[in-house]
Amino acid sequence: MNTLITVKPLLAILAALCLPPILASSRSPNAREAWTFGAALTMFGVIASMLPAVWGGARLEYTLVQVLPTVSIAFRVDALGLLFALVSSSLWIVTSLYSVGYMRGLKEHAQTRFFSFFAFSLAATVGVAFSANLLTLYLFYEMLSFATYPLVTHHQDREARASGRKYLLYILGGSIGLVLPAMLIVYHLTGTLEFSAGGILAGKAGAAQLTALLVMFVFGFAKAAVMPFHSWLPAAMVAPTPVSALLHAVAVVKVGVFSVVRVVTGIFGTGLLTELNLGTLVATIASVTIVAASLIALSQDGLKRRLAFSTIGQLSYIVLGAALLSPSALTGAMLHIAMHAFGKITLFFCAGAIFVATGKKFISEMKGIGWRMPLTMSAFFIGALSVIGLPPCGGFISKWHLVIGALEADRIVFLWVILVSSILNAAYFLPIVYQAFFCSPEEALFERRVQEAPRWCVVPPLVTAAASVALFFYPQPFLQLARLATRHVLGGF
Amino acid sequence: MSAHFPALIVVSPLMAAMVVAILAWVRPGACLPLAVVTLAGSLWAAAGMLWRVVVSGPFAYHLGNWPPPIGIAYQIDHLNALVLTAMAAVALVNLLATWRHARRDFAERVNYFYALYLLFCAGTYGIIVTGDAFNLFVLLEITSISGYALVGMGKRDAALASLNYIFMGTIGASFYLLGVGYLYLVTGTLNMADLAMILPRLYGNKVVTAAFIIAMTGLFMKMALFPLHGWLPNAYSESSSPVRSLIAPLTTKTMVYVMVRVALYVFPVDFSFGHLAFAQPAVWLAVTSIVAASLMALSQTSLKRMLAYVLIAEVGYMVGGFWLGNRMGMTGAILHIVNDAAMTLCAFLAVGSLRQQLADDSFKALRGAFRRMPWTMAVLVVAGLSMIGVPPTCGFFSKWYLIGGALAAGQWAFVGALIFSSLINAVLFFRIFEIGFFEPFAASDHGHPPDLAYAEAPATVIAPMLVTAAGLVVLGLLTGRIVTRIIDAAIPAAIL
Amino acid sequence: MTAAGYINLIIAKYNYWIYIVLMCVGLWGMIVKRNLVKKIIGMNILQTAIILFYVSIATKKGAALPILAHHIGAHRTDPATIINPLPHVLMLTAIVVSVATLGVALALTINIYKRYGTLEEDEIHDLMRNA
Amino acid sequence: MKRFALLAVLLFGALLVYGTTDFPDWGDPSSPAATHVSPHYIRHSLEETAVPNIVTAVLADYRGYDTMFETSVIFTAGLACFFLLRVFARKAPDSRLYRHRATGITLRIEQGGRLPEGAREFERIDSQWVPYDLIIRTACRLVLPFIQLFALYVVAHGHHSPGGGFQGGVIFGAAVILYAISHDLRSTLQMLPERRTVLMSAGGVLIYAGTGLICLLLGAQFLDYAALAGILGVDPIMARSHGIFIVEIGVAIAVMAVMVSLYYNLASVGRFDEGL
Amino acid sequence: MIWQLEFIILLLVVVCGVAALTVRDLLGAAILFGAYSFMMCLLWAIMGAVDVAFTEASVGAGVSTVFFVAAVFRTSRRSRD
Repeated sequence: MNTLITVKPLLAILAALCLPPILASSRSPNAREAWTFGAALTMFGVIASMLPAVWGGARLEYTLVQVLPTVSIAFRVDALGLLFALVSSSLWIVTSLYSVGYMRGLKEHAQTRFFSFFAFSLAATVGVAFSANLLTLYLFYEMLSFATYPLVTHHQDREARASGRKYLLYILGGSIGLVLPAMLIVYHLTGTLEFSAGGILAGKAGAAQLTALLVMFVFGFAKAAVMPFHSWLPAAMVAPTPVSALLHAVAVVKVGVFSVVRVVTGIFGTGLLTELNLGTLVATIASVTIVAASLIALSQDGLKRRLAFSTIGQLSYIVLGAALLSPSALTGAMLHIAMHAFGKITLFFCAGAIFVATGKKFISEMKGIGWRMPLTMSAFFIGALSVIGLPPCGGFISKWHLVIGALEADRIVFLWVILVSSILNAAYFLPIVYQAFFCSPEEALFERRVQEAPRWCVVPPLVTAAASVALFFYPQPFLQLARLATRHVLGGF
Repeated sequence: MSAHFPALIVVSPLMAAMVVAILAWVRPGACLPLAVVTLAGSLWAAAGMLWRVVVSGPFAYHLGNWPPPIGIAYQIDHLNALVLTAMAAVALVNLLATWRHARRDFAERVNYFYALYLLFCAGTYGIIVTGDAFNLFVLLEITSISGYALVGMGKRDAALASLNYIFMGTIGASFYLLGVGYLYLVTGTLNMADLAMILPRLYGNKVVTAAFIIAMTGLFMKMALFPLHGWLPNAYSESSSPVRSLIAPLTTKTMVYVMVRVALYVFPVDFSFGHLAFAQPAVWLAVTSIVAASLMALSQTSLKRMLAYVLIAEVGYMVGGFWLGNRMGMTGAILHIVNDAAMTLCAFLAVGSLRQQLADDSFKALRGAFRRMPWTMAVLVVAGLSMIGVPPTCGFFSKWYLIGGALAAGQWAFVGALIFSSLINAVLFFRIFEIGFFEPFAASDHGHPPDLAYAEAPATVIAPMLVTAAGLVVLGLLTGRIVTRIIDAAIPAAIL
Repeated sequence: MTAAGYINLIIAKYNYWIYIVLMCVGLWGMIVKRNLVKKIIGMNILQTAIILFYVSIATKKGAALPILAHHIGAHRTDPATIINPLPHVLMLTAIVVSVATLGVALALTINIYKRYGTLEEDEIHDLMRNA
Repeated sequence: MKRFALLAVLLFGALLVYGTTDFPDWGDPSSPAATHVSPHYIRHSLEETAVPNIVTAVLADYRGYDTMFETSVIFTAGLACFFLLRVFARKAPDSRLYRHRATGITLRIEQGGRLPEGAREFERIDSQWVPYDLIIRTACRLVLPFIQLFALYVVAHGHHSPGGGFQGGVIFGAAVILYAISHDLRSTLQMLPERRTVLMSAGGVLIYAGTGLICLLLGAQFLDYAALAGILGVDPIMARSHGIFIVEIGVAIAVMAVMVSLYYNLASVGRFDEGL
Repeated sequence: MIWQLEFIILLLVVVCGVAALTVRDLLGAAILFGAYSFMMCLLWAIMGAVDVAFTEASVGAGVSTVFFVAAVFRTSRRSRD
């Protein structure tokens, strides 16, 4: 495979770091939001322009600065990273639209701060996606933690403070307390932190030590919300909905699982994990999370909280897929990053739209809402289908690969886990849709027949819902990338 | 001229101090510009020497043209050129950032403040460049006495804090002097390089052992390592802000540097680390220091006292890292001398600015600080992140080396202490950020927070602070170069 | 070592023993005494003890003062007959340092007295606690 | 606390005793301290610096750099005391006391009033005034010139006998202090005003450092007095001797001024009105 | 040198030092400290350190004592230990 040296990965990150113009134009909201769009479009453009090269099997590299004698801050665009970056950047465009509608609709305060840190978070996300080594990944991972803190606590009230505290406690506790020492131990053992296809740890440490390291990484990347390190995610739902949508369905949580996948494939290597049978351990942890999170989600009445627990479960699908270590499972895991993102962001958008239009947060208050907000609830339905994994939605494709992967790996138990959890997914999503359309509204609030949220809040969920459906019929861009990545990870090159 | 930099860098601030003292009576307005120009010149000279060392290796300067063991010689090598540049930069930036505060705090005596400031800097620079064990003591006293005076002129209980500082400082310096005397007794020389040549013949001599222990105890006292830290919190919190942000970055770090110099370049390396069972207890002392100081920091209710305890923990980082005895840990310790000076400066400048604008620095006064003083708080955030150890700030990279060294040495307790302290720092700083960010709360949930008067410091104060904050990131990104070009050459090859 | 050996050890180095005693006295005064002026006196005793140590290093039995007569040719001077001048030089500096420290310490003491009206450390702490 | 202190002190003492057991015997001419560096001074100082007092030679030349900082330490102390104690906001005293020289009757003038300067028959006195003591005043007056002369001698003769700039300076300072104690601070301040003490103390150190700087500007190393040979018109060795003398004068001025300034500040608590 | 004399001086040094720390009158302590310095100066003169002795005589026994007296005069003579 050929390697190209190009500054594009850095450009993509810098495109999002358009803080000075955003700050400078804080007095003029239109200019400020124009800058945000410009940044989002530029970033997407730069990332998309790398697609042909990666499809052609090339890797794009760029070394920014040699921060330690043997480790540098360096970027490498491979299929997996590009897949993730593509998902994040494309959804940022949609979310920017949505944010404008949402923030203006609710007349939120400190909107400049909001847009600045939003851009900052996206820069960090893409940075994680393009990291060439563990140090760079850690750098952007931490940057993301701090950049999202003001977003999570945007309301600046007591509840936000409590949530922010919980958020930092888990995220920082995990990264400083577990990932940092684990990373240093890896460096101590191997003298390098580069991600490489076969892993770098093979033959450097004993089984017990490797197990400990793996556990430290899996739990330490607390953004992946593997139980019991999950409870920050429901708490973080106090954030404004665009934040929940993009960050807690796409960027932040996916950065967590992406980091786990990267470490599993690039640091440990699939061969080593298979040899030590460590995959099963991680897969078991993930399975427990999947089932438990789905069960908890059933009992949640707050719509965003239910979505949050759903996210926790869905994230562990990705971890599970990576831990199964079979080709289809890996492909499915990577694909699920994209498919789940489109589905879940639709759901969050809808939740936000409902809140903007009616001020309702709880599922029990949403009976018959489908008649008042038909477009929104239709999008919600499609999103739910995708997350459950039913055709004709993108979610089906990734789940299909996961199922095949479980069979390939000859782990029937995990097949059952996936199936049971899909049924649970259906059990906590479909009643919402059913209630929305088939129960009669109880309150006078629903007198008027149709009253959607502002335009900017309705269009984005429709777009992403459409994208979810489109991805079922045309999953090529992501599927191709996921397959490339899998082949690379399994040493196909 | 550049050949004379080693002498000039010490003599010029010294002479400038005298001139300032005279100008204070004759032409008071000229004092500040003279001080700034002198410190800028010192920085320039320090950077020039660093460059020369990197390009063409260490060089010496013989004062009075007497060859070393007879006269006093200054030896510029990688280690002290690096530390010197850092300290010169800190001194200059601090004066630029705080002269307004100084004018307010010291009123009529501000010109004498500049003179003492210059004397303090001259002493510090001298300590760093000198190659003579006794000369170091004299310079140490210049630094200390000017430091006592500066601390003593603070608010409220400053005089008592300063007097305690005098007692501890004098005991520390006297111990160092006694250690030097012991070494002189058995070697007959005071020159560091000469001592390093003679001492290997004297292993097993009880006098050398006693000298080592006494001198190290004295230095520990001066750098405020945990059980001997009593003077520091009061001295730092009672002094006025320009003094605090000068003394906090310079004093303890310089003393750590002296420890490094003495243990590596005066005593033979295999004596310090092999012959004497000192390294292991020193690491444990550092572990205790880190843990205890972090816990004490948690119980403070004012920002500057909290930072003072954080500083004591940071001293533990450096001492522990150094006595790990391997190349990585030592690199971390030396790197942290520079980084911690920058971090401390950054944090204390922000605190000084907060204190000036809000007239109080208890946690309560910080309510709404993010809205009232956004720039200052941004600087404080950067400093806090660096102290927590978040990349790409420099604090992360020194911690990286320290933990790496501890792993290589198998010192799990030290690894644990460092991680623990990072987490505590995160708690400490986010507690402040929370107060500044959330409080005062909005009247109702999801309501807009109340409007607060904008109270940011003037641009002349903000600009140097922002430079410092940017410096933290730049230092972090330059770590690789600093380590390979400078620190690698500063650590003796005997250390693996 | 025999008893005579110990006695020899004590006699041969009696100056050194005295300096140790003085050093301990000074240190003890600094730590235990609660009066600030007493602490300062302790500090000075500590410093003079170190000076005594250095001066003791310099002595040579039966040697002359370190002042040469002009007519003595330099190379005729046997170092063993002249007292070692170097520690004396160092101690001149140390004396100056100690008087400098003393000055600053006394200035601070006066300031403390101005503020608290007492020189007893524990009384000051009481005042600080009540304030 | 006491027990802890005793323990710490005893531990420290034990460490010292432990080290002392390996000391060379007291007064041993063959100990390392007596054989390594110092013989060079004893053998060569006269021929290299033309100063018979080895201590002076080492102090001001071989280790002249140390001595420059020693002087700076003293200067720092003076400045520090001034910085800490000096009261700048000077408010007029509530009342002034005047004593009629001839009769000894004391006048108390309140509310800031004062006698005209020309009223020679009255002298202003301190609030804690001790009755006029003829013996002390006269004795001091008699002794003072000799003390000052002796101080100058000590400075000037430092090359050949014990003493030098520092001792001479202290003695001169002590003479001024004696005058201040035997008379009063006010008349001493008229003789040697505060401003002059500061200028002299800074100027003394500047003389020292400036000499070094001149050597540097003449192309030699800092404080290499041999470079002064051209200016002074003597051979390099005598130039060292003269260089030492110049810096000794600087030291004497600085030390004298600082000692007096320290006394002024301590005795009047920075108010510069009434002494002891 | 007469060793008895030296011994007495050594003894006096220690006695004066301890006494300066223990007397309850600070003015007395200051004077005793002056005596201590003077004994010390004698001791050094005996040991041949004439320059050091000279300095100590003028500084330690002279000016330092004056400073002490001045400070005590300006504060308080009382000491509880």
